[in-house]
Amino acid sequence: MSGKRPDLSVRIGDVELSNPVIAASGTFGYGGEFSEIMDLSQLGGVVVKGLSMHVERGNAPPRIVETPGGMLNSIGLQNVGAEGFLEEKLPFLRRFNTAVIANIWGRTFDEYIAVAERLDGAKGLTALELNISCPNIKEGGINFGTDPKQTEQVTRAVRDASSLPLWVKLTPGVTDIGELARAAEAGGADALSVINTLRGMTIDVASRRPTLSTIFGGLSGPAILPIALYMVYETRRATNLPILGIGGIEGLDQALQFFILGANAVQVGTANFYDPMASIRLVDDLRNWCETQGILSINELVGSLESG
Amino acid sequence: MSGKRPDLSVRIGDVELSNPVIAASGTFGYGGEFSEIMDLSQLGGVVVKGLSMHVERGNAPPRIVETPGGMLNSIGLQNVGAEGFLEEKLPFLRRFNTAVIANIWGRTFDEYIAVAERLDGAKGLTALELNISCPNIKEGGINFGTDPKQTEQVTRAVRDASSLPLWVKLTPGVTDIGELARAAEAGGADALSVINTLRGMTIDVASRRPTLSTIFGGLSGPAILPIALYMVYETRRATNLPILGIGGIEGLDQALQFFILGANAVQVGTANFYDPMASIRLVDDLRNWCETQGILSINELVGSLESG
Amino acid sequence: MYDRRLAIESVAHVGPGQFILGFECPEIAAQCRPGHFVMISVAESIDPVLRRPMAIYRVLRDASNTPYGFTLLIEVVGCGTALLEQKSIGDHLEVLGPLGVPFSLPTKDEASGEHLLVMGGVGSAPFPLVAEELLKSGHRVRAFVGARTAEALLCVDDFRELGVPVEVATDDGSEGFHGYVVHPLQGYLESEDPANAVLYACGPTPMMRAVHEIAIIRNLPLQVSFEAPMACGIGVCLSCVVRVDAGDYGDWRYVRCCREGPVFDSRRLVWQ
Amino acid sequence: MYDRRLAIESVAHVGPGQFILGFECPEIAAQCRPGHFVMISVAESIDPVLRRPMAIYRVLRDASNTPYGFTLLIEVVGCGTALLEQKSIGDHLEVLGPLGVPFSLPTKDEASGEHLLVMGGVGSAPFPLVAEELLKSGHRVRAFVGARTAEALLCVDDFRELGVPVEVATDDGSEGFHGYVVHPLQGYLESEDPANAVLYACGPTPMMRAVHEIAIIRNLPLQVSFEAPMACGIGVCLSCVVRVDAGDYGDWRYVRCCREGPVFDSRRLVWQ
Ligand SMILES: Cc1cc2nc3c(=O)[nH]c(=O)nc-3n(C[C@H](O)[C@H](O)[C@H](O)COP(=O)(O)OP(=O)(O)OC[C@H]3O[C@@H](n4cnc5c(N)ncnc54)[C@H](O)[C@@H]3O)c2cc1C
Ligand SMILES: Cc1cc2nc3c(=O)[nH]c(=O)nc-3n(C[C@H](O)[C@H](O)[C@H](O)COP(=O)(O)OP(=O)(O)OC[C@H]3O[C@@H](n4cnc5c(N)ncnc54)[C@H](O)[C@@H]3O)c2cc1C
Ligand SMILES: Cc1cc2nc3c(=O)[nH]c(=O)nc-3n(C[C@H](O)[C@H](O)[C@H](O)COP(=O)(O)O)c2cc1C
Ligand SMILES: Cc1cc2nc3c(=O)[nH]c(=O)nc-3n(C[C@H](O)[C@H](O)[C@H](O)COP(=O)(O)O)c2cc1C
Ligand code: FES
Ligand code: FES
Repeated sequence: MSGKRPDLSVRIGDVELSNPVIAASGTFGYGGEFSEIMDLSQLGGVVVKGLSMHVERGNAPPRIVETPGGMLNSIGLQNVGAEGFLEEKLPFLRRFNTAVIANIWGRTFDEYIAVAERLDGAKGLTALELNISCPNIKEGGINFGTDPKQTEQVTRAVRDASSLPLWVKLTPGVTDIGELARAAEAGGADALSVINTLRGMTIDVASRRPTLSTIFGGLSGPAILPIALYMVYETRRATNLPILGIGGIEGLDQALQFFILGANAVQVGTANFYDPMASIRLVDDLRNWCETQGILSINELVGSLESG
Repeated sequence: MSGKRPDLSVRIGDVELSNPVIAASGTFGYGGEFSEIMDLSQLGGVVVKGLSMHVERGNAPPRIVETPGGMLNSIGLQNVGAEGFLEEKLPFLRRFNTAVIANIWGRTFDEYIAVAERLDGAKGLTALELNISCPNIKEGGINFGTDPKQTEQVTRAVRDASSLPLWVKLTPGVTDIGELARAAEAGGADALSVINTLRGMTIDVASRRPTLSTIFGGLSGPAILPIALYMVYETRRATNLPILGIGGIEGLDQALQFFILGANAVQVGTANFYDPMASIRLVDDLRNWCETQGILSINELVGSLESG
Repeated sequence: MYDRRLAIESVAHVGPGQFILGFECPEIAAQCRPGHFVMISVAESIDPVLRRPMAIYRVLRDASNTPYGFTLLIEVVGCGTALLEQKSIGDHLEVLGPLGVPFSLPTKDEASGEHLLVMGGVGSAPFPLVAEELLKSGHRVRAFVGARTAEALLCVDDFRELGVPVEVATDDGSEGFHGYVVHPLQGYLESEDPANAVLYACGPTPMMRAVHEIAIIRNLPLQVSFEAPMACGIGVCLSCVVRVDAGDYGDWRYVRCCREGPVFDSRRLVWQ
Repeated sequence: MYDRRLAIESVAHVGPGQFILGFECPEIAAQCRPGHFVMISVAESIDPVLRRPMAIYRVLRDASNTPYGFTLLIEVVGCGTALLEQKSIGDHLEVLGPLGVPFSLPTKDEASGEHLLVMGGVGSAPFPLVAEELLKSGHRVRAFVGARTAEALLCVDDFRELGVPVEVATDDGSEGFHGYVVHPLQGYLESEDPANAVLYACGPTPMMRAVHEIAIIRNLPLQVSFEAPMACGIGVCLSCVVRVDAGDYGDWRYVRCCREGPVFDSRRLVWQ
């Protein structure tokens, strides 16, 4: 880095990112569509839509509904499957100078292991992000992400099945996120993605039915910002692992709050839908802000919370 | 009730309310201020600011900050104390034909019992609402409201200390609210108030400090509506106790969603701040809506969720 | 596809809760094909958060016939469209587009029978552009326009100006046929039995399903423009899926209305 | 106290990000006393959710001197005031008021010395009404007005029209004294040593604290109008608390700025 331009690069464990702005899983597809309006190489990374071992059709529509300052989704993890990803999607993403993170999920330990093994060693894949917000159907629906033991076990199982850096994505719908963070760390996580969506629902009064076909869905968008910030605060108190801050980020102000609390990078989710240039603009805004503030490296900001 | 006018009265256990619209604790003071712009007798009930045994000064300012579609507060339960309430506030509230519910809290079991005993038998008091979103300082800060055992115990302790109907107010910041609902029921709750605020925080980027003096605070307002609805849905699945639906209610549409999900009455909180006539207007709107829909009693609506 | 912050250049109220917004943007205008849509913001705030999909209504061209802008024809149905109704000239909206798969229309040299455009309510919006394009390449066009009332009829004047014969139906009988727009269509097909007719439809789903059934019975091709709730409009959120036939064994899969559609061959869709 | 949906009747831009909104509402106007405030909505949406506190600037009276409206003098400091700046005549705001404890002013018959009004920035807003009232009951008034720059000075014309002598200070020296407004006040007190002077202040907290210290040293009464973040404005949320002396033992307690204030005897407050 030359003397003047602020250095935006960050390290997430062994992974070096050119900047700390990443597109969040499920809000950026597999990157192809966005490449039509932006240069993906400008982004720190792209997390692709949650992959399972096999193709998934997903839930019946309606799959989204707006809520005050946010939205609910119940996509049901529709995806092209690990195979389809490797064949049809990854080769395209490899063309860009950006980190590619595969968000993965399963309904049993075995499914998690299978998809992790299938993706292991794939050229151009930077890391795995473990989506543990799914119920373990073998264990009678106990949630992988809300029970510390299951969190640790599924993390370890995937850890053992893959040589890729492993990010574990935590659910906010728990009594103590710090406990889950420690469980993921114990299982061998290299970093924590905080947070996934919160559970919510709405009712269509005219029909007296849930608006979503699946009754409830995941809440995302600006409305969840203060909750996400609090979860990052608690996670940072529980562990020294790198943190990817996620939730309600629209631009510079929100991203800075996450960095100050100790997030090492941020992911932009719902904003990609209503402001498709949001993540690219955030990279520019961060650079300019650092320059104005005389900050040479974004890392100076990370965890700079003043207390008392 | 005459033939035509819809009947808005509801029963919460043994408590009969003239209508299902109640002002939520901490957003209506002790009623005095609002009586200057409305007739409190038009409301189903008023829950007063959380009372402790002794006067509390509360937290240092800043105590509030706005967030997207909502607000955070950390009032710190400033209140006049049980004694002050009985002497200065309750006599005034008795003048109105509305239910008066005392929201109570403590830092130990003994404090809960003390305030419940002090209020027992008070003329004009309709019910107690137990705020269990406080850490039990004697038990090393384990939260009364997030640990099922503590929830059951504190409910039973207050149940035994008072002959008043007992509503227990649940915290949404738990892995499984159904478990807490059952714990409160096992402890002898007559009804459940769902939900209290969610934990959240924001950072003032310029100073790199938390915006609130207490670091984090309670999130309320429209932003939390879908979460509150989901929590009522889960609570209804866990228990048959009457439910008071709370969270993000601004008017008719939101209240109807709570009723359809099985709430027997609703509480209006943050909306009282930015739309002081919101709760009174909701009573009128409910009456007119029932009339238009040919609904004779609001109870027809309660729990009328269509599924599948 | 461009993402642009555009000033509203014109506002025209055309019926009850119906209005036309005009924008200047040569890049977007140059790419617009009949059936394309844009995603537009409705508020500067986060309430509501999402943009709204709107079909391209007309493409504006300068004296030298170069496209420099476009218009949208909008009907108020909820909070977002109500906010749009309050906008004035000079207000800004974020506009992403053009998006989606447009109608597949024959070229000048392709022979074809009469093109029958069937529309209900604000589903009329994309059809003046369809008609314009078809006429330009020398094809015959006829429009069947339905609405609740005479007042709410849309695009009838556009078609008349283009010289397209129009048959009208209203739910309340206040103009044209008293009933659904599929009846005049049905009647026309029965009395005229036009050879190689080609069908296009956009409107409420029951109406499109009815047209689909006619197309099946009469063995006529039909393209429908489908409206699904959309969060992103560009294919990344998977919220707008519709069922299409997966070929063998009567199986089906989901495709994205915003990307694989909004215009579909009606026979590809699974009409539940 | 009334909660009313009022149309904006007038808009006047008076300086950089400074503007005056006018409203008609005889009920509210009739109750307004100098120092009162209103809570006003800034958006029709939930972004931001809360109303904003604004001091009553001027009361509007008809030919027969009956109050029929009021104005607010507003400076842009954040998102809510920025939204207000974009409003036009005819736009509606929710207005709750008048609220709070106004300034305590002497009646006609009460003797008093000169009344010195000390203000900084938009803290000037309540003072023309204070001056008007004092003059009406025959008291002498002098104004000390501070701002960042000459451009940003507020209310100077109001005072001149009322015949109130004004001393001005600007942070950048572009008009009047170069520095803080407490210096001209200090200077005046030193050179004139007015008997029984009465002080009033509103503006940034450091400025009010400085005036408070002068008041203590010179043993002059001082009322300050304090600005705290407010959610409800009517005393029910407890968000706006300020520390006041609890009497004995140097102890203190919180009182509500919106209800026990915003105007306080400066000696009651704990100046941290
Ligand atoms: C490709 C496409 C092109 C469209 N073109 C036009 C057009 O040219 N002119 C026009 O006026 N409208 C058009 N629409 C429909 C328009 O997008 C919706 O009316 C609008 O999004 C509703 O927003 P709202 O906030 O007013 O309603 P909301 O408050 O969001 O919803 C009100 C009602 O409308 C329904 N609704 C919401 N979104 C959609 C949607 N995308 N499709 C169908 N129903 C919906 C809801 O289920 C609800 O019942 C188009 C939709 C699509 C998908
Ligand atoms: C009794 C009273 C009377 C007032 N009278 C006037 C008036 O006549 N004219 C006028 O322009 N302003 C007045 N104010 C201040 C005005 O309320 C704030 O400037 C306004 O609420 C800021 O809103 P915002 O959304 O623009 O700023 P925000 O985005 O909410 O905040 C921007 C900055 O302003 C600070 N701020 C926010 N609210 C307040 C507040 N209530 N008091 C002080 N600082 C605040 C924040 O801490 C932040 O630093 C008054 C305040 C009070 C309490
Ligand atoms: C439509 C949609 C689909 C999503 N799909 C996934 C997914 O497949 N895997 C996952 O881990 N998170 C998924 N998420 C969660 C986001 O990655 C992100 O954690 C969440 O939306 C909060 O961030 P935001 O407020 O910026 O949207 C999805 C979110 C949305 C809105
Ligand atoms: C400023 C403020 C103070 C509150 N104080 C209390 C309280 O003392 N006791 C309590 O049980 N809940 C308290 N609450 C929570 C509300 O009663 C209500 O449960 C919550 O705000 C969610 O509802 P809403 O979204 O309608 O505001 C308070 C909420 C706010 C905003
Ligand atoms: S609207 Fe997002 S995929 Fe179609
Ligand atoms: S602003 Fe609510 S108590 Fe003062």
